[in-house]
Amino acid sequence: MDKKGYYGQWGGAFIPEVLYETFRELKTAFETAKGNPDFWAEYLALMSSYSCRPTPLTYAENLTAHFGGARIYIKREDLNHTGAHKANNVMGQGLLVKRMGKKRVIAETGAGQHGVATATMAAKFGFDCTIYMGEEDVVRQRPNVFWMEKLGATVVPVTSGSRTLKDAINEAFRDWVTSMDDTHYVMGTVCGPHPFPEMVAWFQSIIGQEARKQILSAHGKLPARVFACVGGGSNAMGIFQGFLEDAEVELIGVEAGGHGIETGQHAARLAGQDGSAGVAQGYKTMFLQDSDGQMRDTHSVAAGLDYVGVSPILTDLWEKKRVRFAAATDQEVMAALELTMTKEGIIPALESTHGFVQAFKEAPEMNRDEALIINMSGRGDKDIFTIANAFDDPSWKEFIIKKGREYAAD
Amino acid sequence: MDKKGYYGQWGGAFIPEVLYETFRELKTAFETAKGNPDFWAEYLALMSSYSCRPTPLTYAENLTAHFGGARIYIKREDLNHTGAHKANNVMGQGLLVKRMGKKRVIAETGAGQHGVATATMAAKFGFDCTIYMGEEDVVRQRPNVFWMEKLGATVVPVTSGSRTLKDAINEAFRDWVTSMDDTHYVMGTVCGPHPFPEMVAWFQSIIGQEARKQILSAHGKLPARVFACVGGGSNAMGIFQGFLEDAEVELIGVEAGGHGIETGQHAARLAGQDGSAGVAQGYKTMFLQDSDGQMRDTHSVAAGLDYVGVSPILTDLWEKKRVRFAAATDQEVMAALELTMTKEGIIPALESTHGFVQAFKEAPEMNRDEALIINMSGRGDKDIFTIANAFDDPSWKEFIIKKGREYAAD
Amino acid sequence: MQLTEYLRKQKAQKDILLMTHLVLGYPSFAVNREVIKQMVDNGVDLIEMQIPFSEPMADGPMILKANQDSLENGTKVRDCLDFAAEITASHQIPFLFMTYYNILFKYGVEKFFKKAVEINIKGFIVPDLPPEEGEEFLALAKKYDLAPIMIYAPTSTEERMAELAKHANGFIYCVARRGVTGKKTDFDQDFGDYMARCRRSTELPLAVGFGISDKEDVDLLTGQADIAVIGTKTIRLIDEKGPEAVGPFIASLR
Amino acid sequence: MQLTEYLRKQKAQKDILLMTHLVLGYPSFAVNREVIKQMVDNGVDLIEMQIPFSEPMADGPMILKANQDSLENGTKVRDCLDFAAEITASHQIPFLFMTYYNILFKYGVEKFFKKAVEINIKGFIVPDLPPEEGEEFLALAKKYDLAPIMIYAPTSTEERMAELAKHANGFIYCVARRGVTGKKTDFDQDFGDYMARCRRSTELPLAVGFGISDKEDVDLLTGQADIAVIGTKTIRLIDEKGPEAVGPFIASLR
Ligand SMILES: Cc1ncc(COP(=O)(O)O)c(C=O)c1O
Ligand SMILES: Cc1ncc(COP(=O)(O)O)c(C=O)c1O
Repeated sequence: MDKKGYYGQWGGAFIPEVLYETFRELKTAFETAKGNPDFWAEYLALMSSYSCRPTPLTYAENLTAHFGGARIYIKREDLNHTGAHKANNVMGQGLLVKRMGKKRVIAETGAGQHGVATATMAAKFGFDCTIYMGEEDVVRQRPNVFWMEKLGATVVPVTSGSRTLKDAINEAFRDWVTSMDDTHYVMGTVCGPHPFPEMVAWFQSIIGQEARKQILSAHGKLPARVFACVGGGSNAMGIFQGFLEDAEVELIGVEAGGHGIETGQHAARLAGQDGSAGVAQGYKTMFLQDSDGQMRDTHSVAAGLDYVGVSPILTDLWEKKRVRFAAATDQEVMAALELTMTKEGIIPALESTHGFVQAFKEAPEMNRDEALIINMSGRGDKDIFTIANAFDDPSWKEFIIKKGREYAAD
Repeated sequence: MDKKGYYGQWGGAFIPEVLYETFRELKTAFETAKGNPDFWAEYLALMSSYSCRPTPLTYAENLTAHFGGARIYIKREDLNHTGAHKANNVMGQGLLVKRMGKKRVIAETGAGQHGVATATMAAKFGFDCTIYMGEEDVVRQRPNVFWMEKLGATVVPVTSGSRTLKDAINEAFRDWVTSMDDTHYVMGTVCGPHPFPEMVAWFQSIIGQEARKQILSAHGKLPARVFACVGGGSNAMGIFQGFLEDAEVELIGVEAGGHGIETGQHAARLAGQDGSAGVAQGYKTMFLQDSDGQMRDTHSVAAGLDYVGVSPILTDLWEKKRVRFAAATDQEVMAALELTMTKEGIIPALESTHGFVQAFKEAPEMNRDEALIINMSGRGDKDIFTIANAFDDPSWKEFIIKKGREYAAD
Repeated sequence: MQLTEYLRKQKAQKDILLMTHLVLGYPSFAVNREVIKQMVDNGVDLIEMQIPFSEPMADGPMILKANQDSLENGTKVRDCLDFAAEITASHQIPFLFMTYYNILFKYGVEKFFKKAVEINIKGFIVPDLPPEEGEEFLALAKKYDLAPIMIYAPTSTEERMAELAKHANGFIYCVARRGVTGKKTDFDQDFGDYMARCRRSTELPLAVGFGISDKEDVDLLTGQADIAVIGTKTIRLIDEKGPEAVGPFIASLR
Repeated sequence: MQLTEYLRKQKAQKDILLMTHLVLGYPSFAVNREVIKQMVDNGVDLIEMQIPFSEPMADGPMILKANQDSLENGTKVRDCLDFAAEITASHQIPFLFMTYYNILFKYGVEKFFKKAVEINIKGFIVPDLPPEEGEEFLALAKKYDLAPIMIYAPTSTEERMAELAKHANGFIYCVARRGVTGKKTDFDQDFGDYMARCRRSTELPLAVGFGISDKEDVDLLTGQADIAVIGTKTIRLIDEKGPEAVGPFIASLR
């Protein structure tokens, strides 16, 4: 029996029988593509002409001076087309869908970044597109919903469960078990049943491949530490893969601390003690669940980190102590965001900012001749409503109130 | 006497005496920098590590097929840090300011892109920053105002005149004649008194240098036509400079047709018959003015094109028939925007979309073996309020109404 | 094995058997109790009791909502087990547990089997546990002589059916169509071919579920399948007409 | 040249001369007329009349607003010229035009000079026209014997002043400080040095403008400058107290 897709004791493919054939085809298509150098070449060509790869590695001179420790470098996934690393995975899967000859794609989305990326890919490749998005996220990330629709996608707000990412994933699967003949499910992160974690990690590995080359030429040696936020884990796996073999490079995943681990309102599955082993959404990993195995509600200011599960690959690396995990609270995130904006003129997405928080905590205690890399998975523009909210910006509120009245008037 | 800074009969430096010394210093600093290869090297290094240069040249396969004529290529300035070509100019001037040892920068802004870019540059270089923005534009481009403030800049809404770009420029000059000792005025486009047009054109020439190389390797020969929207003219001059010497490449500048040239509510200074020679804002060019020389109100759905003057360099190239001018109406712009989003998964700024409109008109009549380039000066995210408005998007309105009520409630 | 034998015996006396489904704790255990009584009194041959799970990936809107509401009512796995013990003690027909793997996994798979035996449960239907992931589960099923119900889908190839059949026991649950529970199915030519494939692949009785809602459906299945599975329909019935509507409905099916 | 001589004659009789400023058509030509009469009756030595422009780059909020309001009232260049003709005919002191270059440019620079001569205007102050850009303007000024008023700023070097002086005629307008019109100026040590530099650079009378608002300012200038220029102050005065306040104010300055 095919027991592929395990990372230590984590992963697998816990799928309904009706999808068995679909996954078999998908695995074959993926393995063929992965084995074929032309495919990766085609992928690179696409990403360098349609998106802006290689994305730069920016030396954050002012932040470095501010903390007076390690040299801080930022990997700029925000400069991807659609503004986040999600494009890497989506465009790769798009090429795969073309090869499989399917005509429709579906996807779940949390922050909306994966949804926008998928809608974009669908427009570019001429696929029909349906995006499932938790109702709560539809509200939190309205601008992304608007763009998805303008890009020609149908956005379905998911009202079941906690109305966030996990529920969107369930809904996407419900669509897929009906439509698998002509439809591909574009999983947005390194989670879900095999081969998704391996596939998404492979496409995202482009981040780490670039970052490794870039830091060596910019800093002359490997970084001492690499930080990335962890929702499902795709941007983290993306950059970590560039350094996995280098024992001297410490890898740090930063989860959503929400209102604080102690409050229980967070999404820290590996940092802290709240996560436990489980099987859901088609794979085995550490979940935030109760003693019966019912998934718990999670909280984060960053919709994209607000998820009960985490990549089985990361769980394995965590168990093997190769990746260290930490959590950043909403409050710490807003502070780090403000500092990064005013010091460097860079606006990281709220998700990405979690990585900045931990890097800022550790930079001062590191040596000046050491370097650290923060993976800036996306840009913060999409978060304007959330950020303006969090900063309680009066002129913004006034503006929205005025606009609202205008609209209400007609 | 120093008569530099003329392009044919256009340009010059019509400046108050109090700024004479400031301009002398600026000219010297600029000429020194321009003469020094290290400066350009430093500029390139900055733009490739802090922004994402070279920006890609994207082949628009679906649009090409849709129009069935010339091969359509898009130069992706939207992938610059801060989302528009404005970054090229601003970062270059930032390096110059550092060399001049000034500690504060001021700028005018229309769409807000130049303001955001300048605020970003100021944060990165550690300068104080004040942005002057027409009150009308403050409303049209609120998200950009929010980001400028978050980046640490002071945004001053200008309530004089038509409360748009030209008035912001006047205000910036009023600041400068007081503060010139420690302050540099970061002119945002290829207008204003010498040496600004030459300086901004020089920094923006990076677009054309890249585009020329890219089209030759992608298409094997030069493009038949190059399209760019024209507000002040900086993105157009940027890309045109890559092809000025190539007589066979037709260069087309697209101005804001607003509600239609015939309505008089537009910003077409060179297309159509409404522009006339004049001297204002420190330079001589074709302005939209009445017979007394009073500047007229202009209109465009795109704040960044809503300006009475135009680059003296472009006016000269227009007079010499090297650059052809056309205008795109607001309505045509919305249609081209929708088409581009759904066909290519690309969201151009409303300003940039003007270039797409004209390219779409001409592509079908061109040969399939010809190529055209559209300079996509920026991305449309910033325009979400304007675009949602223009598309009269109900769910967006509903969302804003709801948010507004929330805010009004607290 | 006991479940299979029981089904064969029943089938000897009836053209087709009926398996019904319900979600434990929805709308309440009291109603479950009443509904089960009506089902049994009206000749249902076996019942699958679904232990609610927060992520019922393979279930449609109706059962999804039932799972959620039950959990919001505070239903715990322990409650389901206690209730099952009471039910199996007071009714003669076999009862199965239907749930998602995480429920067993968190409880402890072997512990769960022991408990199941203790409370006289005859088998498990676990839609998100293909045999590839079920080694431990399947081994324990043998060890404790409980039926691990395998699932066929219209997308299952003959090879796949053969593979599944190897691990199957009790009966095979044939999903009538693509998609999730709760939508109508039309039993067309393709369906006939599908059932023929199923039949060829195994000696075990065949249960057919998904979208079976009235006598007409059941009649159509008669001859092709051994067991007709009524799922969503009874839940909808209870929501709309209350538990007392279940008895007459079941009676009307055969 | 006539304007210079006139100023020298006046200066022979007074410690310091007064030049006032107003924006044509603001708040109305009627008020302009009244104000000018009061200014002349109270001993103003010359008056600069600003033809409004939509982009008065070098003017502060007060005069900027006056320019805009005048234009919104519908003031046209033609109206300004007609009004000027009337005024110069009815008053004996010299009048100058202050405006931005585009007004002359659009009208036709030579045509504008001809007209100015015809209506007995004595000179022009054009703040956005440095001599580098003013070749035609300066040539015509000679040709028509009108004073092209050159402007000195505190930032002007000695070389620059020398250069400007070459083209100057009538008098030199010394901007008292950095910035735009309408803010207070303090006449400190630096100012003294600045005036000394101005004086060394030219034989022409020196007018000092920007921020002069009361007798105290005027007294401070006496001895250092030949002409004190009152700009924004009178506009504010009219806005607040009406035209009749202008006479007494002017009278109070010397
Ligand atoms: C900008 C950004 N960063 C990070 C994430 C988290 O996903 P992952 O952990 O898979 O990178 C998201 C998810 O939407 C995102 O939008
Ligand atoms: C995206 C974009 N394109 C174009 C323009 C017009 O300026 P220019 O003509 O100088 O490129 C602007 C001005 O704000 C802009 O933001």
